[in-house]
Formats: sequence, C-alpha cells, structure tokens
Amino acid sequence: MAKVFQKSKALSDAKFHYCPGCTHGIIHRLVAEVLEELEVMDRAVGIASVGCSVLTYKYFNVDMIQAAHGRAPAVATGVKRVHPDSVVFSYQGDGDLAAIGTTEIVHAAARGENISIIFVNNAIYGMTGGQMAPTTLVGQKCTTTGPGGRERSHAGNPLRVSEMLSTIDGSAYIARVSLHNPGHINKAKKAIKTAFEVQLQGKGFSMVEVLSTCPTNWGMTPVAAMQWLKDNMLPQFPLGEFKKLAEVG
Amino acid sequence: MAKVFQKSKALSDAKFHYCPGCTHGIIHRLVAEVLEELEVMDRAVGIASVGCSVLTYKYFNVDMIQAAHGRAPAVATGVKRVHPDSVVFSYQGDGDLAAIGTTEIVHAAARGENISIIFVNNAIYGMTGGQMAPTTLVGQKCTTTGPGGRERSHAGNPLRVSEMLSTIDGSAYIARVSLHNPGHINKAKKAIKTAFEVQLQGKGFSMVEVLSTCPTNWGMTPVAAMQWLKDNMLPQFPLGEFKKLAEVG
Amino acid sequence: MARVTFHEDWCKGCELCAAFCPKNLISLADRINEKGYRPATVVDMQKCTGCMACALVCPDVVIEVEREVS
Amino acid sequence: MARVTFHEDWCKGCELCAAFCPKNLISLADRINEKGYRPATVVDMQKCTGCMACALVCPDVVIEVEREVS
Amino acid sequence: MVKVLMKGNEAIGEAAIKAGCRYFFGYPITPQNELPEYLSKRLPEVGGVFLQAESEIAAINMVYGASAAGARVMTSSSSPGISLKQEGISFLAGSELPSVIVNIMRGGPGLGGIQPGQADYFQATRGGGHGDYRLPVYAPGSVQELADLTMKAFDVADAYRNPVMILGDGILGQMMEPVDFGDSRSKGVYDKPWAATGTRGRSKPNVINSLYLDPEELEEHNYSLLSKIQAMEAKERAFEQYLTSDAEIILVAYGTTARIAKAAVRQAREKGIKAGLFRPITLWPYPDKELSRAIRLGTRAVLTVELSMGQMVDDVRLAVGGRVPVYFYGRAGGMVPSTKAVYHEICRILGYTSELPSILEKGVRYCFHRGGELSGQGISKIQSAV
Amino acid sequence: MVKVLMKGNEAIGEAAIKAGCRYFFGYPITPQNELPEYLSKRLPEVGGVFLQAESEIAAINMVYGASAAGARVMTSSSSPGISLKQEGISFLAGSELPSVIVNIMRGGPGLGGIQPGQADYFQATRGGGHGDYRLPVYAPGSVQELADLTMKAFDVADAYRNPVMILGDGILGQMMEPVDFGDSRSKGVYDKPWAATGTRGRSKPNVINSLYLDPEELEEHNYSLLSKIQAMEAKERAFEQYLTSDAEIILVAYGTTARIAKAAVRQAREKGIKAGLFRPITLWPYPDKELSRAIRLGTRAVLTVELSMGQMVDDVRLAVGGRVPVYFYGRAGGMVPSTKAVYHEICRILGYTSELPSILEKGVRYCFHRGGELSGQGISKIQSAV
Amino acid sequence: MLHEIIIAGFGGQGVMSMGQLLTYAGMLEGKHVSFIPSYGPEMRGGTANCAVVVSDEEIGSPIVTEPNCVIAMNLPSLKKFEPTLVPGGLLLINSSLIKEESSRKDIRVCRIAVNELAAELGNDKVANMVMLGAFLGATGVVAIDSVVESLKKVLPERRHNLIPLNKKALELGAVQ
Amino acid sequence: MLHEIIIAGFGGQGVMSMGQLLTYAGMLEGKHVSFIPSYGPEMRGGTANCAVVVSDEEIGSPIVTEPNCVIAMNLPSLKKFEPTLVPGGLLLINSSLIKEESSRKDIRVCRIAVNELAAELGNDKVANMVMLGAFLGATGVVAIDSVVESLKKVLPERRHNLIPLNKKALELGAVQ
Ligand SMILES: Cc1ncc(C[n+]2csc(CCOP(=O)(O)OP(=O)(O)O)c2C)c(N)n1
Ligand SMILES: Cc1ncc(C[n+]2csc(CCOP(=O)(O)OP(=O)(O)O)c2C)c(N)n1
Ligand code: SF4
Ligand code: SF4
Ligand code: SF4
Ligand code: SF4
Ligand code: SF4
Ligand code: SF4
Ligand SMILES: [Mg+2]
Ligand SMILES: [Mg+2]
Repeated sequence: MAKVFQKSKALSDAKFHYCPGCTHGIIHRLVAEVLEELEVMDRAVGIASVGCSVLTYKYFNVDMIQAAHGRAPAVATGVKRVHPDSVVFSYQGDGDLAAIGTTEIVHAAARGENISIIFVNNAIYGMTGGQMAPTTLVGQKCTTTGPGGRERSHAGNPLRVSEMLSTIDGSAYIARVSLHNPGHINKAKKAIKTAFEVQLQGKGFSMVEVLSTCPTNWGMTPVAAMQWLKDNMLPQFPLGEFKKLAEVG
Repeated sequence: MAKVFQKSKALSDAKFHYCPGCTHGIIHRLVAEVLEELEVMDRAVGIASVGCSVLTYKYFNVDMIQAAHGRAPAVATGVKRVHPDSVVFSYQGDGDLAAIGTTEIVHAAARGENISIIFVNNAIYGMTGGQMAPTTLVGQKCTTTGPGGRERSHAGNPLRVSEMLSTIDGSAYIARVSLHNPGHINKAKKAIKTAFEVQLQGKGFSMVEVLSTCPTNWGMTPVAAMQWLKDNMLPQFPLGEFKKLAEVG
Repeated sequence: MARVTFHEDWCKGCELCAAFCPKNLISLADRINEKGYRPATVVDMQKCTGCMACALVCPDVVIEVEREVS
Repeated sequence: MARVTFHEDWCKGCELCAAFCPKNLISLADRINEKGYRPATVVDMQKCTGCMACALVCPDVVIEVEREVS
Repeated sequence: MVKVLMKGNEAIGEAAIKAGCRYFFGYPITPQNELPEYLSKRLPEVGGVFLQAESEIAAINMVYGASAAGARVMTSSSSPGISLKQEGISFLAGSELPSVIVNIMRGGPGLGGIQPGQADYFQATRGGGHGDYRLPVYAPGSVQELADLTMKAFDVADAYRNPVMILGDGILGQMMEPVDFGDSRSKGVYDKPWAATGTRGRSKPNVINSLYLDPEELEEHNYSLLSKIQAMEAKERAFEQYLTSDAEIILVAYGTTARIAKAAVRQAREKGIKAGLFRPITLWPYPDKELSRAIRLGTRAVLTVELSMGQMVDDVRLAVGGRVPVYFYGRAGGMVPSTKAVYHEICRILGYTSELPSILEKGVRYCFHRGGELSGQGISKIQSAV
Repeated sequence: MVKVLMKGNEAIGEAAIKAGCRYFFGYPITPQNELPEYLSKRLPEVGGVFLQAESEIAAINMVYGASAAGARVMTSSSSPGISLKQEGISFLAGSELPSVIVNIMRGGPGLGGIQPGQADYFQATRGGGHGDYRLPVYAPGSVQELADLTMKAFDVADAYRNPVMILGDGILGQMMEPVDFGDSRSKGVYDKPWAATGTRGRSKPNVINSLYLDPEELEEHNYSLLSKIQAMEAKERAFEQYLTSDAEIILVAYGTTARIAKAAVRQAREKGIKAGLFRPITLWPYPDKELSRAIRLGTRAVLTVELSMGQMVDDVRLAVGGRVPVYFYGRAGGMVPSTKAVYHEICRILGYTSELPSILEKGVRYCFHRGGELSGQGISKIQSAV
Repeated sequence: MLHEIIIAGFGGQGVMSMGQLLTYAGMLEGKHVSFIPSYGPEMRGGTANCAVVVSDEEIGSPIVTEPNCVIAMNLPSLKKFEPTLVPGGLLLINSSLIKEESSRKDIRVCRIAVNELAAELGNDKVANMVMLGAFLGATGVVAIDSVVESLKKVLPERRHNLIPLNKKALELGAVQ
Repeated sequence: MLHEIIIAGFGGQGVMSMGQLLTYAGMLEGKHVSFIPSYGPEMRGGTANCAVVVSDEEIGSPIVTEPNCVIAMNLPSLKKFEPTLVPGGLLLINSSLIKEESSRKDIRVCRIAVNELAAELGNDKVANMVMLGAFLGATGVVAIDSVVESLKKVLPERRHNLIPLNKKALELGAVQ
C-alpha cells in the first residue's frame, strides 16, 4: 500500500490553534500542497494578515511576514519589488481584505502586482468574536448587527470582492471556490494552484476567494456550518473563475 | 430679451482660484445649478475633499465640510446618518477618491449610503503638481512616472472606478460623463441631476464620474486639453450610465 | 436677437469660449484685467445666436446670455 | 484495500470526516486526547475505500490515507 | 441610585447614552469589543445610530462628519486602531469638532498583544497626530469612573469644541464592578449654531474646516486653539490624593496601576511606612502644579508606576522639577505588577531592605536624580519566586 | 569634492541613493514632492525601484515589506501623511525593521497649511504610534546636513534594526544650498540573515513579526526593545554648541529655527551680549546630559525657539531640571520668526530693555521658572512695525 | 474581610458565571466587589479564569496575584494557580476531573466531585453551581440566598425555571 | 559682505531662475550661498518670490526678513517687499510694469525698463536676465562671467545656444 494522502512538507510541525472544524486548516493544507508541488518553497514568502489566521507564520514552512491589519497586499508588494523572483502570497480574511484593506487589494490588482492572494471569506470577523464583516449576509446575526442580523437598509449589502476585482485591468486570475465538500475542496486546490502558476508566469495579480466556515461565531457545529455555507453563501457568492487572462495557461 | 444663462444662486461670490481653463469651474457650476433647480440648497451639506477643489467650501452657497484626503464619503456618511433628510454630496478628485480614498468610496457604495458623489477624473494629481494618479493613462507623462510616462508593467493600469463600483450591490446610480464640449457638458448636468434625484428618492448611493482637464499639469492650453481628453481619455474611460436601478426615475 | 455679457474681472483668458463659439465671435481683448489676464470679448454681437455654448464651457461663470424667448 | 491513520493528538473531534465519509466509517472515540477532545476513529477499516474524502475535509491534517495503487 | 454590575466597556456605552450620545462609529478590536457590541444593541433602542465602519479611519471620519453635523458622537478602539485615527484626531482638533474617543489600551508596539497596557500615554497626551493641538485625556480608575468620566467627556468636548479621550486599558474594559448611573447626566445638549446641518433658513452657510493656506491666518487659528488649550489647562485638571500630606514617598499612577499602587500604599502604611498616592485623573491637562505642591519638605522620593517602559514619568519629572528623585517601576506587554512588587519598590527606595525579597520582582526600574540625571537603569528579568 | 547646488528635498534623495537605498515608496504631499519626484527619475537609473503608492498607509507598509525582505528602503511625507503612517511605524519598530522615514513638516493641525512648521516634534520623538518604541530622529539644519544625516540614518537603522526619522520642514525641503556628497557613503550594506527572502537553502524559515499573544513573551520583547533604546540613547546623540561656554543665555533650537537662532546669537554677540546656541541634531535621543552640562554658573536663562506652540521645550525643561528658568518663543502656521525678533527675545529676557522695540514681535511666549512653575504666558498677536 | 478569589477551568465549565454570580451576590449584600475575566483567544477551547474580590472595605487593587482562595475546575488551572495561594489559603479542587493531589502543606484543601454531584441532580451543567456552593459553604463570603437573588437578576425571565435546580446545586455543594 | 536679496514677481517672469543663477554663481565663486523659493498654490498664476543670501562668511539664517536688496518685477511685489528693505538698501524696480514710484526716502532705488530692453535684444524672455545684470552692475555681488558659467551648468546641452543671448542681456542690464 502506498501513502496517497499525507501532510505536506510545506506545513510546519506546529498544531493549528483554530477552533474544531474551522476551515482555515483546510486552506492551509491546500496552499502548502501547492507550494510543495510547484517546488517553490525555498523562494516563497508568505504574508500573514490579522484575523484568526494571524499565526499562519507558524504553520507554513516558508519565510513569513506578519502584516498590519488589511495591509498584506502592500507588504507583499514591498517584498515582490525587492525580490521579483520570489513567490509571494498573502493569506487574508474578509475583514482584513474586504474592509480595512480595500484600498490595498484594489491597487495591488490595478498595478497588476505579480502576487497571489488567498482570500478567506467566512462572512464574519472570526478572531475578534463574531462582528459583522463586509461579506456578512443580509439577515445573518453577528455581535454588532443587533438581534435582527444585518439589515440591508442600515448596513448595506455583502461585498462581492471577486466580481469587483475582476473589473480591474491588472488582475489576471480571479476565482471563487468553496470548501463545503471534498469535491469542492479539490477544485479549490486547483484554483489556488492556478493562481500561483499565474504568478510564476509573470501574468500579474491573482486571487482565490475561498468560501469558508466559522463554526464558533456562526454558533453551529462544523458539520452544520458546511451545510449553512452551501445553503446561504453560495447563492450570494456564486462560484467560478471570474477572470482568467487569455494567456493564462 | 430674457436672461437664459446666468450664475446660479448656489454659487457664492468668491472667484474660483483655479488655473485658466480648468474644468473644475464648469463642474462647480453644474452642481450649483442642480442644487438650485432641485430646491435643496437649504438642506444641502457638501463635503470638500483634498485636491485642487479643496476650497469648494468657499464656492458653494450651502453648508460645507472640509474632509481629510480621501475620507469625504465617510464624513458624508456621518452627516447623513445624523440628518437623514439632508442632501449630502461630496466633491472629490481622482487622487482623493480613487487612490487614498478607495476603501471609503467602496464601502459607502456597499452600504448603499444615500449620498451623491461628484468624482472629478482629470487623470492626474492637480494640486500637488502633476504626480501620477490611479486614473493616469498608460504612457501619460507625470512628475513621478519618469520620462516615459506611466508604464503598465511597473505602475499598472488606470483604474476604471465607475465600472468597479457598478458591481457593488448598494450603488443605485453610476454614470461617467465628459466635459469636452457644450453638448457633453449638458449631459453631465443631467447625470448630476439624476444622482441627486436618486438621493432624494432614497434609492442609495449615486456617483457621477466627470472626465475633466488639468491644462496646467498636462502642459497644454485649455483648448488643447479638451481635445486631449476627447482623444485619449474617452477610449480608456467610456461614457455612459453604468448602473441605474430599475426603480430610479 | 441675443446678447452675451462678460464679467470681465472674472475672466482668465482661457479661450475655451472662443474655441467653442460656433460663430467664432469671441476673441481675447488687448487690455489686461485686474487679475492680469486678457479678457474674452465679442466684437460682432449681432451675429450672436444666444446658443450658450460659450457660457456652458466657461469655467469661471464669466458669461451671461440673453436672448429673445417665445 | 485501503487504510486511514489518525494522528489522534491533532484531532479536535469536529466530526467533519465522519460527516463526509461515504461509507460512514468514522465516529468519535470515547477516550479523550491530550487536548481534551474525543478523537475520530474508524472501527471497520476493511470497508475503507481510501477515497480520501475524510482527509480532504479534515481541517487539522489528522488523517493519512494509504491504498493499493496500480 | 441603583447599582448595577457592569463590564467597564459596557459602562462606557451606557454612560455615553446617558450623556445624550446617539451616534457611534467604530471598528472591532480586542479588548474593547464589548463597547461597540453593547451600543449596537442599545443605540437603536434609544433612536440612535450604531454603524460599524469599514476601518478605524473611516470611523473617525464618520465621527468628524457627525460632529460637524452637530451630534454628540463617540468612537472607540484599542492601540493599533488609535494609531490609525491620528490624522482624523488632528483634523477634529483643527476643525474644532467635539467628540469622544475611547482607547482601551493593549500591549504594543505593532500588533503586540491583547492584554492590558499603558504604553499609549505619549500618543494620547501629546499629539499622536501632527500639529499643535491637545486632547483632554481622562484616565478612569474604576468602572464607576469610566461611566462618570465618559459623561463628563461629552460636556468638556462640547464646551471647548475639542475632541476628548478616555484612556483605559484591557483590565478596566473587561472588569466588572458595581456602577451607579444615578441621575447623573451630562449638562445637557449644547447649542451648536456652527454646525453644518444644511442652512435651513440660516442666511450664511456654515463651514467646517481646518485649512488655512495663508500662514498668517493659520497662525491666528493656532493662537486661538492655544487660548483654548490654556483655558483647558487652567480649568479641566483632575486628580486624587491619598495619604500624601505626610508621605515620605509619593507614588504616581493612573488607571489600573493606580489601583495597585493604592493597595501597595495601604500595605506600606500598615507597616508604618509613610507612603502616599497621587493619582492624575486628567493626563492632559496634567495636574502638574498639584503634584508639585504635594511634594513637601518631608518627601524623599516620587515613584511612578506604569504598564509601560516609562512614559508618564516625563510629566512627573516636569512637575517635580528636580526637587526630589523620581523613580520609575514598570511592567509591559500585558504583565501587571503585583501589589507586593510595588510595596517592595517602596521599601527598596526608602531603604527598608529587611522587607525585600531575595530576588526582586520582574520589571523595569530607573531613577532620575535631582537635576534630571538618569541613573540606576535596569531591567530585572528574573521573576521572583514570591 | 565637488559642491552642487541642490534643493533640500532632492539632496535627501541623492543621499539615499549614495547610502545604497534602492527602494522608495511614497505618496505625494506638499512640501516634500521634489523628493519622490527626484527619485522617480534617479532610482531607475541605478537599478532601483520607485513606486508611487496609493496612500501613505500603503507606502509605509510597502516599506515594511521591502525592509522585511532585506532592502534599504525609504519613504517620505509631510505632517498629515506622517500621522497616517503611525500604525505602520509602530509595526516597523515592533518587528525591528530598519527603514528611513522623512517628514518635511508643514503647518497643522488637520489640513493646516503647506508652509513650514515644527509642530510634529512630539509625534516624532515620543511615539505618534502606540506602544513602547522610539525612533532616532535627526533634525538637519542645512541642505548639507540633510544629505549627511540621511546617509547616517540608513546606517543607524540597519545597526539597530529600527526605523529612523529625518525631521525637516518646508523651508529645509525647498531651499537650495551647496552640498558636497564627497566620497561620503554609508558604512556599506549590512548582512541581514534575518530577512524574509525565501529560504533559498536556509534550513529554518525566517519570520518577521510583532505579535506576541503570551504577555510574558511580549514583555520579554519589550525588554529587548528597551535594551536597544538604551543603547541608542547612550551612543547616538548628536548636537552642536555655539558660543555656549560663557553664555548668560543659551538658545535651544533645531533645524530651520536653529539657523535663525544662530544669527540672533551673532547679533547679540556683536552687541556684547553673551548669548549661545545649543542645537540638538538628534531630537531623540535628546542630548539632555549635554544640554544640562552646557548650563553653568553664569547661565541665567535658557530660551527655546520653535515653529510651534511649544513642544521641544518639554525636553529642554527635562534636561535643565529646574536649575534656570526656561523661556519659550514660538511662531506657528508657517510664519517664521525673524532674526531680530529672536534677538529682541534675548534682550527682553536678560533685561536689555533699551534694545527692545516699542511693540514686541508677534509670537507665543512663556516661561517656566525654577521648579517648573509656568508663568508669563502670552500671545502677542500684534505684528511689530519693525 | 477581604476575599481574593481565583476561579479557573476549561472554557465550557461555567467559570465566568460562577465569578459573576459571586460578584453580583456580594454587591447585593452591600459589599465592595470586583470581577476581572481573562480574555482573548486563549479562551477559545482553552482555559478561562477570573479574579473576584469581595471586601467589606473599598477595594484597592481588583487584580488578584495572591489569592486567598483558588477554585480549580481542571488540572491546568490547579497547576497554574495553586502556587499563587497565600499561606493558609483555601484550595477547592474539582476532583471529578483532577486526580492529582495538592502538593502544598500550608493551605486548606477541599476536593469535591462536582460532576458526579451534579449528575445526582440530573444535570451536569450545574457542576459549577455545586462548586460555588461548596465555596460558600467553606467560606461564607456571601449567602446562598444572595446568589439565588443574583440569578433572578442575571437570567432572562424565560430561564427562571432553572433557578430551583441551581439553588439545589448550591445547597448540595454547601454541605460537602 | 552679506547680501540678503529678495526677488519677486509674477509666476512666469523667471524670478526663480534669477535667484537660482545668482546663487549658483555665488557658489562657483566660493562664497556661501542659500536660496529659498516661495512655494505652494499661490504660485499658480499668482506671484512668486525667492530669498537669496550670498555671503563671505558662513550663513546664519537663510531666511530673509530684512533684505538689503529687493528686486520687484511687478507691482504686488513692490508693495509687499519694499517696506522690508533695511535703511540704505537697494530697490530695483521693473519700470516696464511698475509705474508707481517708491515711497521710501532712506533707500537706493533703480528703475529699469527690462521688458523694453529685452525686446531690444529681440526676445522678451530675457527680461529677467536684464534685471539680474542690472542688479550685478549695481552691487557686484558676483561677476557676470560666473552667472554665464552657471548657465552652462544649469542648462541642458541642447539649450546652450541660448547662452550668448543671455550673456548679452546680463551685460545690457549691467550698464543701465
Ligand atoms: C488596525 C487594527 N484594527 C483592528 C484589529 C482587530 N482585529 C483583529 S482580527 C480582525 C478581523 C478578523 O476578521 P477576518 O479578517 O475576517 O479574519 P477571520 O478571523 O474571520 O479569519 C480585527 C478587526 C487589529 N488587530 N488591528
Ligand atoms: C493625507 C494626505 N496625503 C496627501 C496630501 C497631499 N495632497 C493634496 S491634494 C492631493 C491629490 C490631489 O489630486 P486629486 O484628488 O486628483 O485632485 P485634483 O487636484 O487633481 O483636482 C494630495 C495627494 C494631503 N493633503 N493629505
Ligand atoms: S473563530 Fe471562526 S474563523 Fe476563527 S478559528 Fe474559530 S472557527 Fe475559525
Ligand atoms: S492644477 Fe489642474 S486641476 Fe488644479 S486648478 Fe490647475 S488646471 Fe485645475
Ligand atoms: S451665445 Fe453662442 S453664438 Fe453667442 S457668443 Fe456665445 S457661443 Fe457664440
Ligand atoms: S471661457 Fe470664460 S474664462 Fe475662459 S476666456 Fe472665455 S470668458 Fe474668459
Ligand atoms: S478514505 Fe474514504 S472511505 Fe476511508 S475512512 Fe476516509 S472517507 Fe471513509
Ligand atoms: S475531521 Fe479531522 S479533526 Fe475533525 S474529527 Fe475528523 S480527524 Fe478529527
Ligand atoms: Mg472573516
Ligand atoms: Mg485629479
């Protein structure tokens, strides 16, 4: 018998600190496997953002930089401009990327910055305890929405980041994937791999938005959270490749 | 004989400080006429941003607030939430709105904030002396582009803000207009009027992007600048109504 | 019949009005206004149609237009 | 023939593997691991197809899968 | 006069409502989240607006707009988020817009940690932002004071048309104590004829602005701000003295550390050691004259205790003016000195060596002798066994 | 050794290149635009990268990334833009990332004006950002010094793994003076084994980080930062003394105002008045011991002159320690005191009343007497006819 | 009297409610009280603790570094806080989860199998109330009635049906 | 000698180049020099001025509040800077644009019709060089040759053809 599935070398020995069933762990694994398969571990530089995944710098077996809340794309830009041959990625939550970090992500895309973004959309601020995120669904209850959940007339609409960034000329690859079952997890990995390949080909900005769960702050079991993602997030956040430059292989 | 054209009451007696032939003055007039025609002068609150138009607070005959660079939409939000019956608009340049203020404009749109934005796109930082803007065209020479002008591979692509904001669910009316001749100036006024009407109807976020000239920093006569706008900006920034909610009258 | 009036002291001599007057009626005067600019002026007022093109493009609200209205 | 191995000490008992195992082979053990969780386990290993569904959804990289490869 | 048991963060929220504040704009950050969370529920109940902004910067600029429009308005954050608000705070001061800004401090610099800290003292008291301006900074020492000073802050903000800061720390924000809102309310709503509300019949438009391109005009504006600063310096200082009148050593501490210092002073008094506590309640204006006067002939030393590497100690030295040595004892990063450690510090300084443990408690210590010379700088890294 | 005539802003740029800086990230703002504009041309010529960021915040975080990746890197801005960088600066300090930050100060607060100012002294010298950290702050007084200190700044930044600030003002940035870059270069490129470059064969990944969730770890980190701060305090202070050895009055001023003060001192000496100038070149670490020592038996007063309402005067008072009265004279908003006004101030303080004009020049004046008591506070709003 | 109490355990063991109820009860009895929770990410699935002070006089420091009572609901808590107890202090150990004995000889130790006792009452969720009862039985810091009174104030109306059970748990603990 | 000079005029009158050339020439002669321009939006279409110091000794303050020479290229500049001249100072007036006379009696005044003189040379763009020449003729702060030398350094190679004309203008000014 052969091992057909084992932990990637691009993951360190540190145990994840995430809540039971939190999909951050799945995404870590996918990114690590892609880094290993593309053989770029020794020139990869990852940017950890501020959110539950702030400690990613402990989990990836590559050089890592912890960035201020929302500023990972700017930090990634700094790294990439100094070492154009490095493989630079950021790992950001929806509060980090789609709220405070909007300017930085939009302009990294507009510059066609040759970096890859892993965007974890779990429709909530996980780390700070369940406040409303820009991606929170209308009606979804959070600690700052009041008992009725997000009200469209008061707090507006969930931001569809992939659609927005696709309109920007510098973006080369934009995809939205989901983790709600093993099949989609495999697709998510394919998209992440494409994103890194786009970077390796020097095509410009790539981002994969990963629909994820936060069982703790959604107040559900991990299994129920997967179902909730499927039932509620997919309609608001359709999956697909929103942008793929013709030349992207 | 009757006066068919005269200065609007919504303009103060202060003379504009703009350079000769600068289209900021035209836009001021259009906004003023709309405020007067809609009879909202006494409940209008304008937000002046940081750019050549920073002194607009001297020119409009309505209550005005000068905002920090890029933050006019947030300031407008503060005003509108306190006085929902007021008519709130911001007047922002492309450096202000599309660079440093990206987060604020995107999220004002996402909230469906019921305000109107006048977005003056002159493809350059006017006030600070001609540096590259997010809207600067590829090849356009600025004081910070180097002699070859903006290089796509280094500084990326001009940001098409109207297209980007149109993808956001909270935006109710988004249009791009131009001032390169009297006919288009009239169309620009119509769009501005629609934007304010959308606000009066409580439909949500409205923005009119006005393609404008900066003869001084483009290094041209005002007349040549109008032609340059037509020849170079229109292809990159197509005109039109990018978003008009069905209900918008 | 139509007439355009220039608030000369506001004029900056940018010549936009001149460029867009369909009748080519506008030119800059030789005198200098208080701001140091040569102000725009119309010599041949009879030819003015009151089309307002000049007023619409003037960035400094220099121009008033009067015309016969029916 | 296939086999799954659990690095029990990493398991947080989230039950995602159990939910997605097409053969319904996985359940939580009664014992408690060092982190205070009931770890996932497979009783009827013969039925395992090595489909990897469990490993793919496990957020804590607990599971290794072995299988006959041709 | 019913006491309720409340978290500090929530008490601030309730006090704001009692003070007539109806608008809150903020962005989540630990350890102050209970404040926005509380207000997200409470404000709509009283007809107010809670809006979660897209960032701290957006929040402070929404505050700018709401204040410009005449409202009583608040924002809150913690250290890194407050750094992001510095431009906005400078604008509020420059445009003379009243507002209340809460900083529930945590460990820094950078992302630091989320445990309590007092290392934003400099930032709060002397312009983290650019330009000449000052904020009244209140340093509550209990949940009751968090409530009382929050209410006061709104009045002071309106009276001077100036932003005001409440400077707490993670412990104060998270702790529960009984609090009595009583009939305490703010002095009521100030008339704001300057506000940008739409002219609504007013003949002259109102303009809110901090730009003065003409340097002579800007200088005049600076002078008028300075006059206001001087008025606040004269009238708005607050402090507490505890057993200072005969003290050989005066401890100076604020907020959480003042609580610890008070306990240490008691412990010292029980042993017959004449210690006292001077607790500034306003960190700006600093009660420097009052502290100066507290130092008498019998005062042999002043000891500043902070959850920092030494910041308020500058103000203490300025007040003391070199007359007695100024000692500093600090912990950092979320670590908090024990009452006993502070007591030992008192004993060490006064020479009661028999009271000292064999290994001193962890902490940073230094001393400024008369005339300002620094000495005895040291970091004890060994945690005492005690 | 060829002198070239250069604008201050451009001299900083050229000096950065001479120091091996190859990366610049910035955002336009007056009065420092000539610096990024210069580098947008020069950096590509030497194989470097000039990138205009989308904001000051993006710029400082690009600096963070480039520095983390091992590069010598610079950013520049002016007052409001520097306020926006405060979180980033705190992160740079927390993660121990060397970098050079230029602030060409203008009038504040808020949008203020674009004329020269010195009102960001507090922000620069004591953490505009949150947490316990310090930046070496250089205050050049001429275009030559702008160049020399910029080069030095890169070395100091790398030596201590700490951000360093160049604090100039609009006049220094805009003025032209001859400058000699000579063979002056930085000490060369520092080895940065800690940088995040990709492991490239290194066995252990490098991590750049300022987060320490465990308060004990964060405290250790704070202590290690403090040790570095103390080392910089001991070794990196710089200052100039001019005729202080027999001075009855010592003027203290930096940057542009030091130039004016020097001229006023000369004017006084011509009249036989014993004035001297103490010019701090590092504002942090402040040369407090040196200033303290400059005060001798014959020193009757110290006069601080600033383009602010009084900020550095705190450091002067701390150094003087109450031994002689500390006077302050300041202008604001872009207005600059004339040499004669400063000379008059000297005469006024020393009692040479016959030298005084009938109306004193515009400005803010106060005096801290021995022991720190404030007095004689006043704003002269009337511009003298002189 | 000055009571400085540390209560510590796993996230889900109701440690915070114990502390808050005790604090509330103290307040109802007119005593000076304070409560400080641990906070932050370590709570998530990890351990939680709180410091309660109940005093007849004004409270100096609400921060408890040298408690005179420690309630340890799990082993890590015992390890962490046992050494901080003042000599003569009281240590309450949840013996349902902690098999280890205390190593100190200069303190008073009570072992209570709160999970089993709660199970006796038919609801293991009230294990924390059993422990709180035990604490009150041993110290009398506040009366059980005051805690019950506090429950009435803290619990929403619709959950008042739980009060009798909680009261039983407190009383059961108190007699251990 | 210490020369403190203010040069002021409209934006397009070449006021900054005059100042820079003078400064450059001073440097070439081994003197101590400094140059401070006015900056900011007021320059846009408005007025511009600069302060030049040329000195044999180290320069104290480069800021000129009491110049010993003022060159006024237009009326607003005359109004603004004439009062700041030290008694005995030199005032150069561009009489092509300024009809007004100086109101001070304690200073030296020269009126030069620089526009007309420049027109004589066939290029009104060199009016500023005529004025600079007049200033040098009156004061001898630096030699005309040094200014010509400076032009060589400041102008890009392809514009060196303009140097003879500028030299003529300087010389023409110097003999006024
Ligand atoms: C400047 C700043 N503001 C706020 C915070 C507090 N904060 C920490 S994480 C976070 C948001 C986390 O949400 P998200 O990015 O969605 O990540 P998640 O935890 O959901 O994975 C916030 C607001 C901070 N650390 N810094
Ligand atoms: C925080 C901050 N950053 C930078 C500036 C400097 N600044 C003033 S205006 C401006 C940009 C103006 O460009 P734009 O918004 O396009 O307006 P325009 O002048 O072209 O109309 C900048 C960067 C500032 N005042 N504040
Ligand atoms: S809080 Fe949510 S996002 Fe964060 S670790 Fe827990 S489940 Fe994951
Ligand atoms: S610089 Fe450009 S945008 Fe500004 S006023 Fe002049 S022409 Fe208009
Ligand atoms: S109204 Fe028409 S025709 Fe008359 S001057 Fe103006 S543009 Fe010319
Ligand atoms: S467009 Fe207006 S400002 Fe321009 S020349 Fe004509 S009248 Fe004058
Ligand atoms: S490999 Fe497939 S069949 Fe085997 S345990 Fe895992 S999910 Fe079940
Ligand atoms: S998915 Fe992983 S962590 Fe969750 S129960 Fe299964 S093995 Fe354990
Ligand atoms: Mg999230
Ligand atoms: Mg622009």
